[in-house]
Amino acid sequence: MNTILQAEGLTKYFGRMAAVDGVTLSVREGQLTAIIGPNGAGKTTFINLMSGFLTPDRGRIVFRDQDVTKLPPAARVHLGLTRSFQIMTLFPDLTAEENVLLPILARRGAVGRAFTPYKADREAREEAGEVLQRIGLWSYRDTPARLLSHGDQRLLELGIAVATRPVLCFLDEPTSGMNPQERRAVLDLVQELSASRTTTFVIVEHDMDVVFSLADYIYVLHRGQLLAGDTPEAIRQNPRVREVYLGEEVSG
Amino acid sequence: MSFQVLLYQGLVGLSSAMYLWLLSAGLTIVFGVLGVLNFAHGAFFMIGAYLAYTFYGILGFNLAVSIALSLVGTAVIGVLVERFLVKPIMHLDHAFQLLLTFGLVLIFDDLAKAIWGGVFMIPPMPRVFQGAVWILGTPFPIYNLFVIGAGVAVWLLLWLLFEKTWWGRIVRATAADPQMAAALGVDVKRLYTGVFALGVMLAALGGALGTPVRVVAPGMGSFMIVQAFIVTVLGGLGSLTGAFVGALLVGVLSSYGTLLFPTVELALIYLIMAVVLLVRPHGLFGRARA
Amino acid sequence: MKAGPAPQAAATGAARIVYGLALVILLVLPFVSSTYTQYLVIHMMMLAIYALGFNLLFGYTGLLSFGQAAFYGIGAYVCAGILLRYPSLLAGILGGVAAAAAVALIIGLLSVRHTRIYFTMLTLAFGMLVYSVLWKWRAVTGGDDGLVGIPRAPLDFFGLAVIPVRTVTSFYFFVLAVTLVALFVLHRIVHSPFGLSLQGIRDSEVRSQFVGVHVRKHRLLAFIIAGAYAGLAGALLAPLESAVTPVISHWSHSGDAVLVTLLGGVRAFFGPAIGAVLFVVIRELVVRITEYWQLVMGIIVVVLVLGFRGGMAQAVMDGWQRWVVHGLAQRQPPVPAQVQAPAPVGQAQARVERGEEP
Amino acid sequence: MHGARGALLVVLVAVIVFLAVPSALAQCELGVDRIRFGGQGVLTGPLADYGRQIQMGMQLAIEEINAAGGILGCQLEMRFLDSELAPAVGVRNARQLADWGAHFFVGTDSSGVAMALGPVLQELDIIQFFTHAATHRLTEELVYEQGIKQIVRVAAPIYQDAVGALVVKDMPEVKRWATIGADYEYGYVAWQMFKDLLKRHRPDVEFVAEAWAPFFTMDFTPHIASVMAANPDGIFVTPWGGEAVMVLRQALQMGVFDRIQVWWQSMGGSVDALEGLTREIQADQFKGKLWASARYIHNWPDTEMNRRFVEAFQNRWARLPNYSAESAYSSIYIAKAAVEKARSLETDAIIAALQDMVIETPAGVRVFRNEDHQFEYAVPAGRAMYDPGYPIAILGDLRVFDTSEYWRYPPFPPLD
Repeated sequence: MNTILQAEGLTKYFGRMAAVDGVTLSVREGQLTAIIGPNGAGKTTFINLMSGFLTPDRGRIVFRDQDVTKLPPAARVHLGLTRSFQIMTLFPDLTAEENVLLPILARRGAVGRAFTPYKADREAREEAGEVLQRIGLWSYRDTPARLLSHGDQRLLELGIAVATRPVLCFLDEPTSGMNPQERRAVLDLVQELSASRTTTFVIVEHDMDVVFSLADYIYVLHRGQLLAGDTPEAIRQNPRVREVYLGEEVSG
Repeated sequence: MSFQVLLYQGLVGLSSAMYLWLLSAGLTIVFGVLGVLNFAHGAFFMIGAYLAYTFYGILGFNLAVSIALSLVGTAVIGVLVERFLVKPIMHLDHAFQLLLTFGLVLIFDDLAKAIWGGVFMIPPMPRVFQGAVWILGTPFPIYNLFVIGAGVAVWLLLWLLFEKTWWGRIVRATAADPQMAAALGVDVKRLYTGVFALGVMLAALGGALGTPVRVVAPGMGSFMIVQAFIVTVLGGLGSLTGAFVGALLVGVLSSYGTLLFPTVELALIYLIMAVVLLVRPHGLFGRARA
Repeated sequence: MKAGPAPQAAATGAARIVYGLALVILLVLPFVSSTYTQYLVIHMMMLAIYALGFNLLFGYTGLLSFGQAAFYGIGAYVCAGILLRYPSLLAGILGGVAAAAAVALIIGLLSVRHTRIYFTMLTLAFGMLVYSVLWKWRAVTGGDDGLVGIPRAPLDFFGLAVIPVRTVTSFYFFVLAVTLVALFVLHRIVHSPFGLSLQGIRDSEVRSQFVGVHVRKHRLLAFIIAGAYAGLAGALLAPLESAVTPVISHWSHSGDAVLVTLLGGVRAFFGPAIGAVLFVVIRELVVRITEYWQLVMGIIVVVLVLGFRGGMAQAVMDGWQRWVVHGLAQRQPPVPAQVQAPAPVGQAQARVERGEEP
Repeated sequence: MHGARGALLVVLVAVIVFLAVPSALAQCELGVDRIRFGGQGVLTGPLADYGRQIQMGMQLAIEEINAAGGILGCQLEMRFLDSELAPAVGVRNARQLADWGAHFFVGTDSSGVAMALGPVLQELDIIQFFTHAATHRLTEELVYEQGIKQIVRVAAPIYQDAVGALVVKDMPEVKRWATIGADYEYGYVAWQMFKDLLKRHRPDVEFVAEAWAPFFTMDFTPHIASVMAANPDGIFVTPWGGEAVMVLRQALQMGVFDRIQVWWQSMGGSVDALEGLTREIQADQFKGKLWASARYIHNWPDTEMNRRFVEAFQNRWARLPNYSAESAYSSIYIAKAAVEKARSLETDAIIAALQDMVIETPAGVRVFRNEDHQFEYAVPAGRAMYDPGYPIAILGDLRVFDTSEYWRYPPFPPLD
């Protein structure tokens, strides 16, 4: 399997404190990768660097043999690199369908069109329909996102990310604040999408069970540094990881 | 152009800046704490002036007493407005706040006309303040000195109030996080009312101080309010220091404008504001607010 | 506060009936009414163009501009300038619109980097800058006396056809035609992918970036379109009044756009147009009754904000839903059961999180 | 949206209601039920009293004439609207008043409104008697050049503001002049005309400083300071109404009157200004250096008619009339004279009747200037002083000049 994303010596300071400190790692195509670590390990900062929300103070990001370190978010999206958010950022007043339609139109370079009704764009709407079917929100397509339940909003969040047809998609704690069955639904969806081999997912989580049930490969961050990177089994055995997490449990 | 002239012109600008400062102070405090942009703030400036005129010019009280009474009167009106009109729209988008308070401006202006008539009024200058002192070989009005003093004093008092008093700390805490403050047992509703009253009293003070040298007329506040907006924004919304510096900047610079390039003076303050905002989007002393 | 996209049932029979009725009335009006009434309706139409353009920025993109009057003024002055030299209505109008759009491009480039109140104040400042220029550049603008004696030049299609619009009535039909075209175009824009992206930006700037929308570029485009519409309204004013003065670019006139739009309602596409009609009618009636028209206007505004925040369109919509729609077949999709029974935590959280949006 | 449509429906109904506009039925000697005078002036904001004065003047005249049997047996009727000092509003008002059936218009405050009205008057073909707006362009451009015959100005135009030059030319020690000007056409042009006229008589004077104050300036101290920096002997000041009072009182505070010879307040002779300054004038705080001109002075001329007018006005309104009131009052009587001569309300007939008209009015004898429809009459300038005979300060030590000495005449040479 070939590498599609390469982070080299990535460093980001907040004030004097390095939130991400010389992290070097790579993501292989089709491999459902997870990045874990206790709270404050720098996971969210890392994802922000990857998606272009922040720019690193040192290091570079190579996506499919192209240096994207300095590219703004929208540009990365067009290259196939996107993310979902932990704190929900849907389009609350748009319907579920419009929520997924927008990324599709954007990808097809149609958002520049200002004179043809978007409702008339058959292909785009069919594609949107497929996405909605897939995330199981088809029956709510005309419901404004703000009226959906939390679980469904999470699914829609995922749907929007997927609708951009990303080559690589970062999921920032996709199951936070969910009840068990909602969580199940999301994780199944991720697994299914990942299995379809069109998109490579990187899940960022601090919840271990989620990760081990799902990931093919796991990176562990601690205090902004890369602690380990290995298969789930190996990670389970890794003494330093255990120490970190046990310490975590003791202290917390 | 001699150094004295420039200095004198600056001093003159300083005194006219003070009215602007008093108006802006209330505006920025109310925005900083309640998050409300009060278009009607200028109307309170007018109300303060009219009340002061009524007590001082018509009923013949002395100036200090009249100003005090006008502050109280304005505060009462302010409390009513806050309770029944501002409270319901606090959580709304700024557009609605601007709109409602704009409606208030129309109402107050016409009411003033109905009560006091359309004719402008101007009471006599109290004995003590008549005449001038010689500064830089030029007479400078005593009253303007007094106004400068008053403005600076108000700034100091406000600073003490917010930095050094218990109430001030509560206000700042509430401004930062109302939910938390409420959870800690602060009566946020009452606090808001209090802050709003304080704000309009500052506006009223500005209006009242003007009565001996400026005319009192319907709609006088509407012409000040936009300037006050500009001052508060380029100073940084919600920042007292910002409002103070902003007012001085606008006052003094437009004073120099009249002296040095009279023809473009009109456009000056808008230029200043545009430039400042382009360089510092949140104003000179402003922080980005969530 | 935010404009929802028009629901599925966009062009129902009811719609056609009302639109048709409106058109018929507008068409027969000149034959049954005094020139003054026609004059007022012309103003309604110009105000509608002005406010609808503003609402593309406000209701659809979520940017509150307090400087639209600047573009209105530029449209008016440039049109006036052209007509005073070269008597062709078309040239004047197009020139005015182009100039307004051009200035909107410049001011927009500087303004759209900011959002919310800072954007509002920046547009206010630039707007008043334009006002000061119109006031002070006497050689060109005639100062506060303005430009006077602007001819209501004939509509000259580059010599192909020449239609005189000298009388109020004929000018009325010209403005009507322009208004219909303008509304049609804007309606298309709002319902296009571009229009959708604007609503996306309004709902969540961050998210829009991460679905690949160039937020600033689209904001700028919206700003230019709104400016062009303001310019169009202004350009129509010049030949109507045959005089233009700086006050039309004063901030208070920018305020009118806000007032009119909120009066009619930001949620509905036609809200601002309705607001324009109401605004003119109300003011007209009030001024006839009392010298204290400001007082009455003020009270109306306050009541409106406290009571009918959705604007009149919304207020009537509720009544419409209650009395008419429920009489007819159900047009709205049934509200999903799940909406009534949401995961409480989620709902609350979602609300808090959205709280961070402007 | 349904709402849009529903609302639209409601609105359409409103519009339909709107269409029903009743029109008057003919009667009386002139074939109308009443002769309608549509007036407008500013009734809101700090200058609201100016519109009010026009309104009071019109109403007084109309009441008098109706009591005396009207014009050719026709009663007079008036409607008055607020111009808000906004051209757009002024134009709308004119159209509304025309719709109401006005035969004549009276009033208007700012020059901007007046200029905007010109073309509309032509379109509506209704004569307006202008009672305040002073810009020379109204008569020189719109009437003389563009031939908008519906414009008739009863009030003295901006030429009157230059009359001061004829007074100060005889003050040899006053050489350095500065202006604190109203920052709009009125201020610029008045200063220009004053300079031109003064230069003609006094090549030795220099003009050393200018400061411009926009409408609704509250604080003039920066302007005063910046002109005083040039040590002028005389200051020519054009802000009017409440602003005139403010600038003068603030100048007092700055001790200006110890450092200059003359302060010329262009519109200082107006009642509102004198009312606002009576206290200071009585205490002679201006040291007799405050001079002013006006478009009418209630204590001049000392004629039977003027005394009757001022008295009647005070009885009716408990105020003294300012120039707006006088010219509005006179406008009605001029209209009366013209209609009675023309025995018609047709524009052309009225204009014909106005040709060479000489008519006595409270402000003195007015002569109609055929070329530009400007009524010509001389108004004196004078020194602000106190006379126990009057409730407020007056202009005394009056200097009257023949209009030919300072008015502009056709063909009007361009102002440089």
